[in-house]
Amino acid sequence: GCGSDSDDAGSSPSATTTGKPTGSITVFAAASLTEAFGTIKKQVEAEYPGTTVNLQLGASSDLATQITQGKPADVFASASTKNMTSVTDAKDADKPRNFVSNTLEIATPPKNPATITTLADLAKPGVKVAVCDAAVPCGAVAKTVLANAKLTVKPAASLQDVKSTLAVVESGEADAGLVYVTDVRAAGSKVHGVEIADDVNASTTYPIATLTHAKNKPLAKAFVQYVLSAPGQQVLRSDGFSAP
Amino acid sequence: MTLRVDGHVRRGGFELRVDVAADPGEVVAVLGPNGAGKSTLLRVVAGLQPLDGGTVRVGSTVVDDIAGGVYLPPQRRRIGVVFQDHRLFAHLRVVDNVAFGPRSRGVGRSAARSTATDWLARLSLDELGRRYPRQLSGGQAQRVALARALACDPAVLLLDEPLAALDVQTRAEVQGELREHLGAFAGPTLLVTHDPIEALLLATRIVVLERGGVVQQGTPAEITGRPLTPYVARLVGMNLYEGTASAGVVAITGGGSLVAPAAPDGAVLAALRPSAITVHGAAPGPASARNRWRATVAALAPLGDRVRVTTVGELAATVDVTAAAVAELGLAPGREVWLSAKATDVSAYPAPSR
Amino acid sequence: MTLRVDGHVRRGGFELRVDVAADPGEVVAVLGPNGAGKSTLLRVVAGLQPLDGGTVRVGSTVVDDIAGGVYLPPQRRRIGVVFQDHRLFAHLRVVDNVAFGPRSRGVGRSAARSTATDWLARLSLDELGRRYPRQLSGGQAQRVALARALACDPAVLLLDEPLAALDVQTRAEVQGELREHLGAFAGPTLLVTHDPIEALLLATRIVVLERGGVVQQGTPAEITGRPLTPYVARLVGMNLYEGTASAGVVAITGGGSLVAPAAPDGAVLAALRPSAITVHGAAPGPASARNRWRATVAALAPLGDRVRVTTVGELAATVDVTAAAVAELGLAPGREVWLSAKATDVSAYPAPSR
Amino acid sequence: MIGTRSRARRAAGTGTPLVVVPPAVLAVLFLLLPTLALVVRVPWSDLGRIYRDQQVWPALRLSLESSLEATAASLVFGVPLAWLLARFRFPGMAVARAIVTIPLVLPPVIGGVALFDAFGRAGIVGGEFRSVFGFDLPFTYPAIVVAQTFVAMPFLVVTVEGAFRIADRGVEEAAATLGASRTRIFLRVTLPLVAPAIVAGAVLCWARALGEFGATLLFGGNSPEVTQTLPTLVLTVFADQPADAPALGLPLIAVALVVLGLLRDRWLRPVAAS
Amino acid sequence: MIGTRSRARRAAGTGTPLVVVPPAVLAVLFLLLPTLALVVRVPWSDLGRIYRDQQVWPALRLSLESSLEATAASLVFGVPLAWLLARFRFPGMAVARAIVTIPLVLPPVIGGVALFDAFGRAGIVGGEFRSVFGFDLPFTYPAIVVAQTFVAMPFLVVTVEGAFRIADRGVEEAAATLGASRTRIFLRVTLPLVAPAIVAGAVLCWARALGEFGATLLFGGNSPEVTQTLPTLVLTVFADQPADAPALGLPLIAVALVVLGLLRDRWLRPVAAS
Ligand SMILES: Nc1ncnc2c1ncn2[C@@H]1O[C@H](COP(=O)(O)OP(=O)(O)OP(=O)(O)O)[C@@H](O)[C@H]1O
Ligand SMILES: Nc1ncnc2c1ncn2[C@@H]1O[C@H](COP(=O)(O)OP(=O)(O)OP(=O)(O)O)[C@@H](O)[C@H]1O
Ligand code: MOO
Ligand SMILES: [Mg+2]
Ligand SMILES: [Mg+2]
Repeated sequence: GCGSDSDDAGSSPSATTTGKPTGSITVFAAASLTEAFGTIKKQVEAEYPGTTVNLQLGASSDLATQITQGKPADVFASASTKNMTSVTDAKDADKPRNFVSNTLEIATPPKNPATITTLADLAKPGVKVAVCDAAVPCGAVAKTVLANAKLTVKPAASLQDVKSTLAVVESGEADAGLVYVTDVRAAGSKVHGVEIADDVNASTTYPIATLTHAKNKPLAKAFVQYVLSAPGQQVLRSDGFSAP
Repeated sequence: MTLRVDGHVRRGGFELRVDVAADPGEVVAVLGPNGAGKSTLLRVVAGLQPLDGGTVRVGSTVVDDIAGGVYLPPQRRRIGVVFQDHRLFAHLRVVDNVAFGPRSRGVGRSAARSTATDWLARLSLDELGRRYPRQLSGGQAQRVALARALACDPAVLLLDEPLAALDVQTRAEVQGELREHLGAFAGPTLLVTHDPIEALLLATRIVVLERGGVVQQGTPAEITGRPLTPYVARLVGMNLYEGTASAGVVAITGGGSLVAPAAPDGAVLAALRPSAITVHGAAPGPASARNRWRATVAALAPLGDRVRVTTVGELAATVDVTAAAVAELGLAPGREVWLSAKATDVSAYPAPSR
Repeated sequence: MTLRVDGHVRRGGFELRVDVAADPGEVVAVLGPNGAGKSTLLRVVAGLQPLDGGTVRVGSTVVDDIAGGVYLPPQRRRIGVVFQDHRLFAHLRVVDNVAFGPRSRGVGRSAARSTATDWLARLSLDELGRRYPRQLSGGQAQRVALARALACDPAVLLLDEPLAALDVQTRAEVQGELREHLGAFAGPTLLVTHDPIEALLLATRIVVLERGGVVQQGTPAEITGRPLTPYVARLVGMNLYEGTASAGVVAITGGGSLVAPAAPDGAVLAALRPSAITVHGAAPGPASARNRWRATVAALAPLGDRVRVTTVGELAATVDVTAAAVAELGLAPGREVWLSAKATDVSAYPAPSR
Repeated sequence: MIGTRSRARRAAGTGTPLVVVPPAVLAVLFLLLPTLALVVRVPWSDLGRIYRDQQVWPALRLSLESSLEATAASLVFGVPLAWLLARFRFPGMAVARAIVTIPLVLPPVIGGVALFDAFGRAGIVGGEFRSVFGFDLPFTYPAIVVAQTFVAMPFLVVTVEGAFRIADRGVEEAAATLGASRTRIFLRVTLPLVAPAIVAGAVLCWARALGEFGATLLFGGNSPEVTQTLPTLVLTVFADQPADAPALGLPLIAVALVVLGLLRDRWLRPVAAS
Repeated sequence: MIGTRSRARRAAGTGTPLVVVPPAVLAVLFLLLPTLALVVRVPWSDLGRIYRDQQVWPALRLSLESSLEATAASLVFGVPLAWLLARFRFPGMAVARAIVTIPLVLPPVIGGVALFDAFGRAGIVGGEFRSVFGFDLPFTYPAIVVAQTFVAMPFLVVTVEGAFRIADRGVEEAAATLGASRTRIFLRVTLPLVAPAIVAGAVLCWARALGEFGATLLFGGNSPEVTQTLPTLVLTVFADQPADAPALGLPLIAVALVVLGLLRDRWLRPVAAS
């Protein structure tokens, strides 16, 4: 149970006398959390009957901008500390906590037409590589990975978030994509994964925080709590995330 | 190359059904009330309106024959057209409007320009060559349209009220020019006009259309001498009466009679020139004029050096008198007068069967 | 309410500078060659073309005076206009075109419609009420435009070649209708026309514009009797010669002379009616006709019941003769003839100073 | 038989110039092919599931509503603006005209940024907006309409302005002499005269608003059932289930076929044509 | 003095109807404000850094080049198509017309998906494309031009089609009687007649192509210096450094002012006006 410290009890239908979270919240989450948070959403709703969790997924940077521009939300789960920092700097989020981290993997179409077996294969001429835009977390990590491997790769496509990157690979328009291990796992048979050697791989840390102007602080806190809790962490691990 | 149109075409609720021919060098004036189908006839000849049935021939060439599966588009007919609404190209200077035809027929740029300049000079339009159509007055625009059609060296010429917008002086000049050109022109010409004098001046034959059909055709003399419809009578300035003749006397439909010794028995038309009628202040004695009737002056209008008197009564008539007569008889609207006409001036001829 | 325009206006390279007035009930015909500024004058009166200087008055009201800072827009002038290019509203049926004016002036829908229907009936357009302008022939459209202007009950009426597109019969009918209406009309009317007969029939006074200025104005009789410019002479069908008179003899500029006892000494114009000239096959003896000269027939044209002969020579003249004379004298282009005219038929008067 | 042949002959002489046929056919193929491919790729058997799972119906409703409202707003404000631009003369008019048509070339994403700068929380009139309307504009339904109007209205303005320019002034003069006030001339003569252009402009404007994506995404926020339109939903679906994306094009294609197919021929035929 | 007053009086009578002024002024304000706000928010002192850091110049060059090429392609193929749609009559023409104008309402992202389905590696003519041109279309410079043409051409087609419809056929008939072939009539009479509409349509088309974002992003791939146009760059910058984003609008605003300001008044004045 959590005490209500919501700013305006009158406008918060969840602030019941029992202190048990009710009502609904909106959770802004990085696109890479789509599957894991989908499961956690259901579990939280089951844990607190009568509550609803609305997930809004997108590039962490877009979500950060929306929050600072005043779009109402209760929780923010970012795929990088950078985007979380921009929100906390704007005093729009409470103190964030890191909950998982994520590393990259190469995704290719199931038949792997360009026969990608190592990271270095991405630099071969004629190989069409899709990455995330450098402005979004997965793109930043991809940059680091390629730098670690001292590879010069000219991506054919730089897409707005990790899911779009994956989609381009899935549809076969790109020969390979740099995405999170979690995405490769979530895509199942729709893509083929090629692991990246640990010595060059890099990771990004995912922070989560309740938002300053959350309408439903109790449920928001409960959600964050659940993500950090053992059952939540188990969902994330089983989807391929690592410890923060 | 004789032009011959023998066919019919519908346009909305209107149907044109004609058989009209024009011989080489012949100028056929097409007259008729508004909406009679004059412009439609010209469109058919030009190829802008394919016939629904029948044929159009130019010389021995069939240019339109739906049954025979023949249809030559306007481009291949070498037919010059001056449209009622001139239709100049707004984006081209006057000289380029005129050069458009030669250019379209493969003449080089500078040759076409000089042809155009020649034609502009012939129609006294030299100064307007560099203007755009929007900078022309209505009359100037019409003259340019004329130059444009003539510059094409057409085999057949179609003119749809080409001079309607011109002032008298310009009209007289352009009429002269046109007479000259039409005289030198080897092909047939159809000229639509509302101006009977223009028709008489320029045409060797006249075709009168009414409600989509030909009601009368012939030389100017035939038309002026024997108008067959009230429209034609009005056109040529004649008084026309319908009636039945028997033994030299025509009983006019609607009352009254006229003595006309040469009248053939049966349904006739009787025509009478306005200047053949004499006006009297009182009942004339039994003089040589065998036709006399009472009438009331309805209107007076000066007409050149004469005065045109409109009268109403049993036999409504238009009469031309001298100004002196008006003063002498004190003619004014409402005045009761007697009119007389010599029997030999009444021209009676069989009415056309409708 | 007298209409008076006294001012000037530029339009591109053209300048109109006039002083024209029309009294209540008076119909002033405005004639002039193409581009003379007739339409521009009407635009000024209607308020569509503000003056660059001077005033327009309707009765005691100044409606345009740039110096006085007065300018009434067309809406507030109650001036009915029939435009040269009719300008019907393409999206409205004929009846709604005519009802547009009353509606604009606050009349209810059904009242305006019935006014419109009345006017359509008066101009014999009843059957066309439900048509759209594109479904009308040129003449029908012009008549609808007339009905639309009249339905507005205007204080001043401006007609820019209102009957130009009408066929003779319709024109005569509409002329009659127009005469009636103009007769009953309390306000002044300006009527632009190229047709001198129309001007004579409908107008009580004539103003002739050339190159943006008034060259002559007066009653039809004054204009026809004493044309001051070649254009006017041609308009009224007179032969006009410029010359210098001395002791009853006019020495024509360009050669030849005419005897005219009443001629004032100095620069004069000499006018001669075509019907006052006699044609002779050989040199006439010293008869009463004191003017005789040689000429060559250039062209012949039938004109109603007479024939118009155009001659060239020292004194070029147009002569009207009977068909009988043509046959008798064997007149044909190229024929050498003698012309004679009585001295009393030569009307000589001082030439206007330019 | 004869009837058909005769109809075919009507346009003869001024009929189809052969030079237009090859490029026109290529254009048709080029424009048709992607749509066709999309339809071919629609997972027809999954259609029911997709439309249930994805928030298609609310997004479609929102798209239609907001685009129609944006079109209405564009008509009310844009047609008068077009008139002024076409007819009113003062020095600097060209600059004024360029300024108001800037949204035309502004990429919609920048348009979204600009809308934030103007009407956002911290926008230059954001405070005024809040005090007048009582709420912040971004991420609300009105924000979508505003974004779509901003992006789409210039299409209407440019189309209609051209028509006002070439509209025959003669009939307006005639109306003035018949006593019609300027307003009446505008409403009863000029507007009907340019009606075909207004319909065409409205269709363009509506289509642009319906497809609007960049500014809507940014300024609207893509919140399901509140600010998620079909175009922004597509982005979400494409990222999530790329194979489902073609299915989302179907409702818009259907709407387009109905609206463009039915409306165009009836309304784009100008009154003045013979 | 007098000159000015007299000029003001010219349009009197058929001058500005008051009813248009308030909505027009509101429209100006509404359209102007965001642009103004954008300019106000540009971090002027950082401009040098931003333009150096971000790939602004290559993206701008790419945007201008590709949008002009897309406009040129639209003119070459779209004008003949517009002619056919306006003039050619056969049963089902309305459907054909609706079909080719579908891209108008297709959200750009779906447009991108559709382009993949048609011309992508696995697209229905992707194999043919590869065998003819020797490369895969997606993620190349031609892909951007194709995407922009697909999205923008219908704007040109609709605008020009309307003009072809209302163009005066009388002068075409006159040209036919003067011996001009159909092709010559089309090129020398009809095209000049509708030139103002073609210019207006080309401006709309160019603007739409310049701002194109969704389809370009997906089908082009947003690869810096190869397929990254200014609109797609803006999205990246907005995600990364939102404060820098307004600065990226400046070059386009400048281009818009130059193109719309200079070109419009000169070229949109129809030849037929008095
Ligand atoms: N496109 C059309 N659709 C239906 N009817 C038409 C069309 N064009 C003309 N008409 C009708 O055809 C008839 C003949 O028209 P046409 O233009 O040939 O007459 P006209 O003799 O030239 O008349 P005007 O002297 O007024 O020019 C008219 O009754 C007119 O109303
Ligand atoms: N918009 C314009 N710009 C420049 N000049 C013009 C304009 N409109 C008319 N003009 C010129 O003004 C002069 C007078 O034109 P207006 O229309 O008044 O002549 P008009 O006497 O009515 O001629 P018409 O008998 O041919 O109708 C003409 O020389 C014409 O070329
Ligand atoms: O913010 Mo993401 O999950 O790297 O697209
Ligand atoms: Mg006609
Ligand atoms: Mg005029």
